[in-house]
Amino acid sequence: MDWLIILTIGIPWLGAGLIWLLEERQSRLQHTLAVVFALAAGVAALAMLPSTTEQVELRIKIGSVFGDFTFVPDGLGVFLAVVATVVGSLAVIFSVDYMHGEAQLGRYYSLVLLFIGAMAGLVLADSLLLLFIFWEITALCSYSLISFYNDDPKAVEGGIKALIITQLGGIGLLVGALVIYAYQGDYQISRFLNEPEVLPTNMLSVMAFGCLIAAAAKSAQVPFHTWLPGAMEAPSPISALIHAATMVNAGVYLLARFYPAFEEVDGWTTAVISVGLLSAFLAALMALFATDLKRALAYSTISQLGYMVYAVGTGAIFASQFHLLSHAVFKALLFLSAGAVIHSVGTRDMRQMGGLGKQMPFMRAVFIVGALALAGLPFFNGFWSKELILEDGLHEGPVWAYVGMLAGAGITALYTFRMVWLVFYGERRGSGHIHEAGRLMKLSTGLLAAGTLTTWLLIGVFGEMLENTLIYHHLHVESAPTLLEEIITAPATLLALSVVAAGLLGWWFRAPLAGIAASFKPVGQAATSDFGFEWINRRVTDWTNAGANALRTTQTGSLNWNVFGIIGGLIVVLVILALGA
Amino acid sequence: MSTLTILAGGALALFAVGLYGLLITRNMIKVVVALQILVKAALLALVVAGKASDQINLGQSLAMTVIVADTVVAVIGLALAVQVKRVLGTMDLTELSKLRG
Amino acid sequence: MAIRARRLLVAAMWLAGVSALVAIVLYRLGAQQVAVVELSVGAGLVTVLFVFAISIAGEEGLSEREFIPNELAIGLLVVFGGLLAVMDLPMDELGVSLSEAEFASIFWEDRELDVLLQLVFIFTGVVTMLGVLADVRKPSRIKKRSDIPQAHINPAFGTDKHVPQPVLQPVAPSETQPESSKETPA
Amino acid sequence: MDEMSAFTWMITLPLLASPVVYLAGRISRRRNWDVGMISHWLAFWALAATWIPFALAASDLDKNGPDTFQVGQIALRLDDIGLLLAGLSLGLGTLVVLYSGPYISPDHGREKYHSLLVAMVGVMMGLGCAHDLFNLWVWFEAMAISSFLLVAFYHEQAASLEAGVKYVVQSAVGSALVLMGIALVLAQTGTLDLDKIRLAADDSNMLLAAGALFVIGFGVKTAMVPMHTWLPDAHSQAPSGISAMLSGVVIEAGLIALLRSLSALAGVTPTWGELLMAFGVLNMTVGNLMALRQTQVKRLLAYSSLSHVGYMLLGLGIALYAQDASGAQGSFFHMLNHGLMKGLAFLAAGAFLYALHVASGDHSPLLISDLSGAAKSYPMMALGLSLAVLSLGGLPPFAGFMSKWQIFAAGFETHNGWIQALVIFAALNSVLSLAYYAPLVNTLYRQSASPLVQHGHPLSIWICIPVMILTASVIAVGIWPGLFNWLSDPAGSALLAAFGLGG
Repeated sequence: MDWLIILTIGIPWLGAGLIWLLEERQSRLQHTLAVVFALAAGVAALAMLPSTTEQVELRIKIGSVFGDFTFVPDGLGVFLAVVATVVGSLAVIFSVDYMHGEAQLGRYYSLVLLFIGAMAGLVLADSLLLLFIFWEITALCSYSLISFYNDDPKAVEGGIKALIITQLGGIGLLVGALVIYAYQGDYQISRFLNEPEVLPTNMLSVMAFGCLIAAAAKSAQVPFHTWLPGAMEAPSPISALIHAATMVNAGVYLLARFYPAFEEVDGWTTAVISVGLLSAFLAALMALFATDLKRALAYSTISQLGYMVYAVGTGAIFASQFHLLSHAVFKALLFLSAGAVIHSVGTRDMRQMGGLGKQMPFMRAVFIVGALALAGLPFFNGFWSKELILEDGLHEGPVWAYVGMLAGAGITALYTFRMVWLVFYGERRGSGHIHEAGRLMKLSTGLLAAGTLTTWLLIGVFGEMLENTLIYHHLHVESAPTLLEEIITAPATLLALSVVAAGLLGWWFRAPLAGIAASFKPVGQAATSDFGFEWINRRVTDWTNAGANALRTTQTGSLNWNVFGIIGGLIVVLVILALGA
Repeated sequence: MSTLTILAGGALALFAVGLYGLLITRNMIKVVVALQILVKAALLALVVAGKASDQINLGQSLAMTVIVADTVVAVIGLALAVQVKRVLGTMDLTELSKLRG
Repeated sequence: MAIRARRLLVAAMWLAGVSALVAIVLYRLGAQQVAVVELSVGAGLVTVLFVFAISIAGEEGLSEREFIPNELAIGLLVVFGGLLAVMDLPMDELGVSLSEAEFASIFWEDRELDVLLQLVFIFTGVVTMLGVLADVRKPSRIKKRSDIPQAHINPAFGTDKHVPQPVLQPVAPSETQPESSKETPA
Repeated sequence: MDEMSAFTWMITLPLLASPVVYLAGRISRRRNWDVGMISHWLAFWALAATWIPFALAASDLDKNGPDTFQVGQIALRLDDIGLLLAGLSLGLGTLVVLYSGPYISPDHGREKYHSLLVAMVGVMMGLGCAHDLFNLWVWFEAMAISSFLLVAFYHEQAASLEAGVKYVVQSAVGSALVLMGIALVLAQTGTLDLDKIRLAADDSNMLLAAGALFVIGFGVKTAMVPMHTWLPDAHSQAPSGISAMLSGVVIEAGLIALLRSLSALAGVTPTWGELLMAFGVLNMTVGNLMALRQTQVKRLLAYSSLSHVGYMLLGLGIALYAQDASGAQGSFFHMLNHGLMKGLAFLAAGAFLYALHVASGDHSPLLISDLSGAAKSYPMMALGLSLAVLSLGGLPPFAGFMSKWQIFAAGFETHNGWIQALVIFAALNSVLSLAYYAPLVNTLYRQSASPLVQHGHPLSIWICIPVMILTASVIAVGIWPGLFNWLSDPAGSALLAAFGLGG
């Protein structure tokens, strides 16, 4: 078991190192090696599935204030590691076509593989410090890959923005890890979950809210979501892998992991529910008005992550993780097929697309599969998990939040159909030659589409795995048939389905409803301007820069003023000491 | 007020004069002059301190070392001043405040 | 006065005066040996150096428009002096009584390490001075060593407008620097 | 005089080698020999040979505890702090000498450069061992004097001269302040030995004033805000190897001198720790904000040194305040890491400066935009510089993260709300610093090469080797943070012991 952990993290990292060393002109070898290493990591992760356990399986002694680096391959961790490596492999396979002929492939693949290893490490780590280290490495990879096209100022800006915002949030996790260390003496998460009382109440709540901030920043939740749309400058496989299927889930993972310790903290669950609700609802609105295909998908990601966060807030850990699985699969599918479309059309603006279904029938088919899952139509994987969340929310959560989430589901359906229509149907609005995607692109999207249709069948196995290994969460998951039956027969499902249907009808009859739509114009404007969050970001940046510029005038360059500084410092210190002593 | 106190005060005053010079002067040579005054003050203070703790010879020994160091710094300062004059054609500090921000 | 004097030479003379004053005070304090050294080095040698430097660099009358307003500077210093003085005054109360050894033994034996380090001072100081002053002939040396045509050198050095042009010509060892003989390539 | 022991040889060897290096260089020049690398290789082998007494001294210290070498009244004592500084300066010094061979053109007084560099390394090792207040000042002054020419090395350049003048004058003011402080201590306690002073010290105002003078006087060299103003100029104008030394060792040497002098005054007031923390926070903030808008690479790195001094001060302050060694251990660890990271950053930036500017006789500063697309032509240097700045920004899995973490952990261990708030503030600063480090990396990895890069000169292998070594060590320490514990942990405990706290 310990070997499998090392392999899952080590194989992609080894690959990253090797590929970095290759020369630019060996691009075939680079492609091949990347695929091989990614697949090998996927196999290693899958091999861990049968033997998940809640015990520490690997311990590396570091000593000093760094404690032991420990790994626990429990159900939650292994499941996410599998998602990371398998989706990662598919994204790498997709990249072979997508990145064909690009420069700096070595850097691209190295960073992707580094990311896959780090993500697997993140979810398997049991030392909070180690988790934090992996957390930061994923942020580093995400930043470098977003700004992969360094010549494009927008890409650079997007990358740095993502880095800064996730790092800002990361401080929350840093505080959490430091608190654990200060009071518990090591970083062991399992030990802490077993006995959260070692922390004084106020420190526990500092830690709980710190983790919430970290999770919100990583999972692009309101008000830290602004980096995710900017991250769409990355190559599409990256958007699919990092910014839809894996890294952004780390926040949800963190909340789910610590839920048993934090649920008693005053106001914490309410805060989590509010963050989830706001994100789900506002981001859905933003997706509705977005014109950039990848941005629309990014907002949709924020919104779906909002559902997962909300589910954690209501205590529905299983539902949240199950939705995470579904979402990882169908959103990766959507991003990859959108990437294929963009690759072919050469623009991301949906207003320039339209009528692409004729030239790209395969991509249309798989995109629609993903879209239906996103909208939550029955028998796609998104349907089951979303219904599970909403049902649990109705029973466990506050009613106001439930109503909001329900409305969000309706809007989701609406924007999903809008997206499909704008891209694949109607009249072609742009120009240029369109070609169907490459073979490897079809292979990876095809596999994901198959997953979208089938992963819900795993509900029973998945539930059992979590129930057995997440001992501190006290999960109680029904068997698969019971669950499925429950979902289908629950009144909540009917309610949700009718809302989704309303969304669908709303798009269908958009012409007659134009009058009503016009009255929503202010909402549209607010949504396109990101509800003012972007404005806050810009102000903060401007102020910091203005402050920095103002401060620069203190470096006068004049020797006289420099000596003045020395004497001034002396006086201040003398005064301080005279007063302090 | 004993002599020593007055001398200590004198050293301080000299020190202040040196700092004052550094604050206002714009000429490289005068900067070196001011530095010299500054170190002279410190030197005086060291000897006075030696005297105050009844170890005048210790104070002297320290002062001797300080004189050497001080002279070396003066030489370097003057050499720099000469070089500044050669390169820039002036010894005005305003010409030497181009690196800023 | 040494600071405010308009002419550099006058300033240097004032500095010599200050040195002499310090030397007298030291002598009165009983620090005879150091007083002598201070008189010879501080008042003598350093002044000579100053005169030397001034004669090389030339007198330069700058309008004394200060960077920092005068009042601010004075005010700062008053505050500073006051603070130090207040903390300083109770100086007489102490008096550790030690029967002390001879100056020579303290200087040469007790503080031998300091003396050794003075060698480091002097060595590094001399090297530094040489280094700061020596290189103006550098371009000419390039020309002598390697037969690079003039046209190739000039663009490279022409970019630096601060190097005075005459320097680029091969110059005779200047009389003003005692160390120049050392530097001239044989 | 006692028998010479390993650690005195460690100090003496470079000091003796320095004149030899100079003379050898002179003679070879006089004779018109191949303008030779003679002085360069002599300097390198001198420092390389110094590793032997260093290793002996280190193992001796490990076995027998601090070793004292008495010369008259003055004691030199190699304790763990001294060993740390010795290791840092020797390590970086050796690499810098190696690097400087091709970097310094033969027509530029190479023998002076190397001779002074070797002397500076020796003096800094001595500084770490000084156990007498005045002697400490003497070493300190010697360090300053040996670095003056190195900073103003391109003395036909106006900017370089300007930096040199500022450096000389401010150093001199600082050392005069320190002298005043020494005079006060001598007058009050009648002794100069650090231990005896600590025993004799009471809470008189004079000693308090002396402490303030030490903080400010040594603070000039340590680049504590607002005494930092010489630093950006000196670091950006000096030859890059010297920038690395200044930033990686000289600043730290100033800090250690400050700690030594304050340790003698430990009993005077309990506020030293708080004072250091305050300076730490100030340094971080000012350093980061100043760096944010810089366009020159070396100037940016110089300001980032300010903020890193801030982290060290914060850790030391925490240790003194909480009377717990872990903060100091973190700080010393950070000191070592900073030497590695900043050394790497300056050497790599210097390699670019050399390839793009200096090699074609152009002394204009290296702008960030000059580096556009440099990764393609200089992959090794680009990787080194990127890793260095990412590590400085505190991203794992690089060295900088680990030492920052150790400082932060020490802060939280105090269980003191204010210190925890300071730690969070420091973490925020760390994030802010990424805002200027990250664009640098982006520029390096652009596709379109700047005209300068397209016409860049090739780099010598001797420039590449030190950069590779440092790159590898930045990663190694990041993955295995315990690598330097044998140096930094005892040093932290020794500091506490020197302050008479804990132990």
